[in-house]
Amino acid sequence: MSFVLNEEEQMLRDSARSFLTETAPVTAFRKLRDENNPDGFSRDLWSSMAEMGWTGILVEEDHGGADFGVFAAGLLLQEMGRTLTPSPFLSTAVLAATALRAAGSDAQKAKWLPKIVSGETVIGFAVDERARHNPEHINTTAKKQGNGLVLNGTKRFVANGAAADAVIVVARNEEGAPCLVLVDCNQKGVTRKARRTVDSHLPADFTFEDVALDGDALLDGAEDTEGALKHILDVGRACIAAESLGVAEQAFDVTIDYIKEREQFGVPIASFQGLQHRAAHLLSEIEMARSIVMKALRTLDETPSQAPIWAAAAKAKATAVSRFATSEGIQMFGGVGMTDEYDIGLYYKRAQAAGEFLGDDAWGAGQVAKLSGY
Amino acid sequence: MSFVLNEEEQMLRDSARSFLTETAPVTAFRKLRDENNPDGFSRDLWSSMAEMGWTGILVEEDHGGADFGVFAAGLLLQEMGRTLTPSPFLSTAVLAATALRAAGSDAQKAKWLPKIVSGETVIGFAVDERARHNPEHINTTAKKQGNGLVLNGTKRFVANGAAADAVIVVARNEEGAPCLVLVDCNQKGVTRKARRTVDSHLPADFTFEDVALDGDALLDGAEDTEGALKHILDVGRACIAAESLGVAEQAFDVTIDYIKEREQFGVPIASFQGLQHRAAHLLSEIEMARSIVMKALRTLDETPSQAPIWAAAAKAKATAVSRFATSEGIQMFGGVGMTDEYDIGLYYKRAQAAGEFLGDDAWGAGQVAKLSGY
Amino acid sequence: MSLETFRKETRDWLEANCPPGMRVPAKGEADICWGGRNWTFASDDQRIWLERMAERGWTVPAWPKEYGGGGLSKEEAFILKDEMKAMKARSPLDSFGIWMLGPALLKYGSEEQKREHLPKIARGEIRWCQGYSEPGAGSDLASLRTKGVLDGDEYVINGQKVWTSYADKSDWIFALVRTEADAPKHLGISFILIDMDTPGVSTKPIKLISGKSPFCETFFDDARAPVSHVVGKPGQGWDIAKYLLSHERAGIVSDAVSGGLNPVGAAHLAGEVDEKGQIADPILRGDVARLTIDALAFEATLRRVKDEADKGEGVGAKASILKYVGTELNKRRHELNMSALGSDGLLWEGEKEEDGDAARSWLRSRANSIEGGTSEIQLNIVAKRVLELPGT
Amino acid sequence: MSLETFRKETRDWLEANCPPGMRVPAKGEADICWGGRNWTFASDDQRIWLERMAERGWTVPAWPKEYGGGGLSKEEAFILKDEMKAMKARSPLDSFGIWMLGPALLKYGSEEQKREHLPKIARGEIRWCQGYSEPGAGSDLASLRTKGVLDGDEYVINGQKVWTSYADKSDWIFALVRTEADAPKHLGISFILIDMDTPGVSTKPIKLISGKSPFCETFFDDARAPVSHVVGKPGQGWDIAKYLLSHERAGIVSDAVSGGLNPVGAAHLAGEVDEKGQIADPILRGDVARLTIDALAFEATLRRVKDEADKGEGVGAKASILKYVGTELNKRRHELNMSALGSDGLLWEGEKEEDGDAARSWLRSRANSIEGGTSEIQLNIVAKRVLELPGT
Repeated sequence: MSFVLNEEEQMLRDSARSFLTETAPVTAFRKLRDENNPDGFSRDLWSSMAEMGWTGILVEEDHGGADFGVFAAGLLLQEMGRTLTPSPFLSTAVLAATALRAAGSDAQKAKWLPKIVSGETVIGFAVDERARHNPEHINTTAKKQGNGLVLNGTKRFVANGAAADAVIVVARNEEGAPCLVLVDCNQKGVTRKARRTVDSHLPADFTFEDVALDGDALLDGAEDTEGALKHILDVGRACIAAESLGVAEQAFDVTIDYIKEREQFGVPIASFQGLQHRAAHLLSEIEMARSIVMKALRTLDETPSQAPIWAAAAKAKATAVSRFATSEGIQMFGGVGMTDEYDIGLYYKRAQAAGEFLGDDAWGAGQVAKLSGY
Repeated sequence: MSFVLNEEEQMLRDSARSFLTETAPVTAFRKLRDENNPDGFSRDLWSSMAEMGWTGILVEEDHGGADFGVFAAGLLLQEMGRTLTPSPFLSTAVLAATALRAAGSDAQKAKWLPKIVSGETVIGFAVDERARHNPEHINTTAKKQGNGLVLNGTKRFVANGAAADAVIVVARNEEGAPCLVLVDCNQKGVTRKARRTVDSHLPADFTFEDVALDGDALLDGAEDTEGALKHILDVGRACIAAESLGVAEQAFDVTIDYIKEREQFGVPIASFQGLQHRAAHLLSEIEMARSIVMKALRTLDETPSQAPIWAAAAKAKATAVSRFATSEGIQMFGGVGMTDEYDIGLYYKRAQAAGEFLGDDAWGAGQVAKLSGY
Repeated sequence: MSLETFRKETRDWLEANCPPGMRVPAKGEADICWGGRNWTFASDDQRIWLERMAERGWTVPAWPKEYGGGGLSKEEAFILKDEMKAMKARSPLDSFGIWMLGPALLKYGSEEQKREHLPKIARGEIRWCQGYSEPGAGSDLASLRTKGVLDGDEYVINGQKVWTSYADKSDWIFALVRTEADAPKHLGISFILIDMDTPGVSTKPIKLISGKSPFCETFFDDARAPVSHVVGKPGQGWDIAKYLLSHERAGIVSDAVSGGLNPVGAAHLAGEVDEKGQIADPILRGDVARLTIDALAFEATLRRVKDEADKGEGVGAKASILKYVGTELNKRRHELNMSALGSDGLLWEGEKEEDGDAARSWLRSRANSIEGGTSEIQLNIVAKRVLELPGT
Repeated sequence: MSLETFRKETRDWLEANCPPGMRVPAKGEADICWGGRNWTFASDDQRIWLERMAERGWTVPAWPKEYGGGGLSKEEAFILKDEMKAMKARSPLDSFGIWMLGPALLKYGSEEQKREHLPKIARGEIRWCQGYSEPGAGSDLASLRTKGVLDGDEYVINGQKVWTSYADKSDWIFALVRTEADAPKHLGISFILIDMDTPGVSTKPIKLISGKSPFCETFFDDARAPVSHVVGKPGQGWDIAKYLLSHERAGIVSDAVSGGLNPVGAAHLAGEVDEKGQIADPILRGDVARLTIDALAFEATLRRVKDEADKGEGVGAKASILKYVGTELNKRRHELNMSALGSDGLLWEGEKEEDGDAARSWLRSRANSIEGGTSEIQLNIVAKRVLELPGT
């Protein structure tokens, strides 16, 4: 396992960085926010991502994807974290694509994966039913009815839910075992309520009331659906951790630039040892987060059986560090850091929201203890 | 409830401070340690404490005590923390005296309290049977046998156990309810093993094997023995917290003195803002610990029914702050702080040992959550 | 009159005069009475309560009677507060005039200034805001650049202030203005009272990360103020400002520990408790327990400092410890609120008015350790003034 | 020879030559072979293992063959390490000569010095200690006062060193000596090799808070060393010292994460786990989980820095981040060990030899963030050299 980027990965990272800073900088995000964009992201940008092949980054070549791996997906999200770029990349190109790949039948893959690759569809991934992440708390049911299924339950804060064409729902079958069901959002019995969040994203709450589905709505291609679900969530965790890392990195960079410029008492505030030590400590923490996020991403690609503890630990560390970096950022900016005019507050908000997604640092710590057997 | 010392309390504190710094400074403690004193404290000092009335500080006047209250006992322990003075004060004059007062019959009080006041006896208080404090884990039994009792079980790290003439043992009766039994250490079936600890104290492990006791060994004067036990432990916690506070205060004072003197790169190291902010933060923490320890002590005197949460919180805070203050102390002293020659390491060791006694910060936090109902 | 008699009479009067609508806790900003020329009372009860209390001088009970105060002794004022608390009576009037300008005028103002301004503050007729901070000044308050040039018996003022809370709703501003360009940094500053209606004074709200805010930018463009509006002597502004800041600090600390959501409540709101009512996530529960311990220690410290002050020990630089600890604690509380609320806490807007309140309060709390002297400044003060550590 | 062949041959050789007693983990200090004039082997196996490895130059596999090394390439040395690890073979020889002096001589030493000293280090014949710190110098290493005055072709050395680990067991010392009294602080220092048997050199152990320690004070009282024993040029000592310190830092970091007790093991030892094997105190369990996360992140970081170094990216000032994080982490680990052990952890002496080990290791860990450059110094380095923050 290598902790350095190979040439292909470097090219991908560099091109993503220049694309995003040009096409989707923080000003673009502000514009979406201020115009109350009903999707919460730019459809044009999503098309561009498809053109560049990002949407297929986790899709096999057979279905038109680049099959570049989880590490590469993480690299893209890290850059999106830096520019605060909202898009359905994580929900559709990472979670839904991984779900189809891990648990879809050949027919389901053939039907859906090309649509993900082409960027023509947005698919949400609906797991949580409570306020805090807990994949064991699933009360939504998908029970057999004739040749089909009937779906009942509620899901909360489904990422990109406002714009989704379909959602993959984690439910329990008649035996109480977890299963994955792909549901069209226009299906009868599906209601959704968009939720504008603090980071100006637009997830949605979903209610499924006696939603009658064809048999092929059930993703039944995995030998072990429960294992597949865990893998999907771990991929999601490592990838959102990569986004959090990007948030932390950029927040740190702008903060350091600011304290070098900003003068108080006649000198740059960066010359005060109190701030210097905090900045150095913060950099150390970011370096730690960077390593463990890389480790989790690589492990998912190379030895996925060992990934659970790394994914949980990376998620916890990236959550804590991105919150810490952005919080220190506001403090070091001082009063102007509190104004909407400066970007640091936007990073703070995104750090919080990304942190709660698929389990925050407290959740991750509990998981690490459990997986370590203590 | 007053957070300032009244005149009597001030006099007590001042006289204790001058007595201890003259009679029992850290050099005296070093001497006891280096000569491997078999008691772990000075018998002469213990007599002096009796002469000054300290031994009777929690004993009613009827039995020759001063009945000055828990707050006053805490003041004395705070000063002993400052000078690292080992003595049976906490085990005998606080825990045993409180146990007799709260749970002893009139006859038992009349028999034992004057002996405590006179300083002629050392009594240990034996609760824990496991490595970490947990007063609910009591497997020692005291069962009726004829007119007497038979005691079986083990107790660990009983403070002043090496020198104790007797111990008050927390046991369970035949109904499984907690009870308190006063056992002479020379009784048949009692074996003890002295344990020299990192802070050069001498607790002991006790084994009780079919120890046959008279009926009057059972402290049966309380209506609610379980409630009495909780109260005794809370008094102990608040008092050891006061000692931890004294440890923190003195460690802080010597550290501040040192960094003002010590020069590096041509200036006193106290002039570096990195250390200044840490010192100021540390002082803030000590101030918080001071307030909550005072609050816990006063509450035990004035409204004991409200004391449990304050005792647990004060214990947790004082534990954490004394460890933090002494740890920062070593770091600020640098290399010499690691040598036995300097006192700061002794404070660090005592902070650890006092911290574990009757529940450390993790235990206290759990207790606070429980008592707060969440 | 004995204190006991005073307590009894006070209680009777409050019982008889406090309208029922003023005996329930304020629900939001709108329920707080700030007064001022353009004040619109939220209810008749609010108006009546202010009038009755102001008539007795009990909006500012400890101020001298001749300036519109109640003339009460410290003990009596405490009893009044106590009795109001006991019957859950709301404060009849809150204002920067009461908290900040009043104490400064009482200490530094001329007799004319006291007679002119204090009664109007006491009756809620004039609403004041403060003009200290400037863009780029931050913690280095003495570096301010708003300039007042003497022209006859008037200062002609030019410059810009930021963080002037409620400037858009205020009638007058007390501002720090550099009136002696050549004097050393701390010495050339004057404390000037300026009518916001003065030509050349304008104001604009600042949008914060938590959304709309009471904070404004205030601009002075050849605005004129007579020399008689200087409090104290010209050049004494810095001392007065420092005096006021200690009052502001106390205010921020009391905000920091005042009610509002706590993580246990948040966990209940979000349904994140188990059947025993324990916070479901054991790690989060531990974090909350450690917060509780620190909150209890802080609460005890506030009481202790008060007791020490009553005994005559000056609070002095200890106020910096309170400010530092209280605001950092409040930030931690809000962070744990957000963790306990999980995705519920992320809501920004919704159909209910209170939707997004938790997030806004959380974001607002970030300012606690910046406003009124940053945490770094407080630590500097503690290091220098309490611990007497040497400068570099 | 291909790397695969090398691996195969190495494995075969190790299998054939590593004595059974050297294939079990070292239990304590006594099992580590330090070598030196007065070394007493703990066992025949220890002696045989050293002899066999030294013969191939594999005590210092990457050093050139002419100086007693193995002449292996970086890849080959890595394979050797890997294969030794796979069969749990102990290191045949540990010493400051290998870790510190060797690299410095290879970079700065004269050909004569290399030929004289390196083979003896490689064979474990001469044990070295370092003489850097002085009483009162601390982090300000360049302020040292041990003085060398030229007398003919010898320096006459006077002064005192502290923290000279194992000086009482060492044969030679490499010391920093101020040889040019008038030069600027950093420029007048020379790096001198001194035989401990030289008249005027004496040493005395330091007692630490953790008890007996390998650290000593070392005194120079008119001790003489020939000019030819200066490494590099006179006055170049500071550069050499900095070069060495980065090697020392790496050593401390690897200590910090190397085995030893962890809090989970401690909880099991103390019986503080529940029937499911979970740490019984839920709050402590949370603290341990957060430590585990940070330890995993640190472990990943060590791997990453290694990979980056292999790719040619200099480690540079990042070594300071590793030193800082690793040592602070190790202190935290030991603190949590003590919490998990409860009263068991407090034991200082008992009938068993290992009684008190946990407490001693815990106390010893406090030095991690002081030795080899304090945490504060590391943070300064990161601030200045990585972040390029301006000086005051």
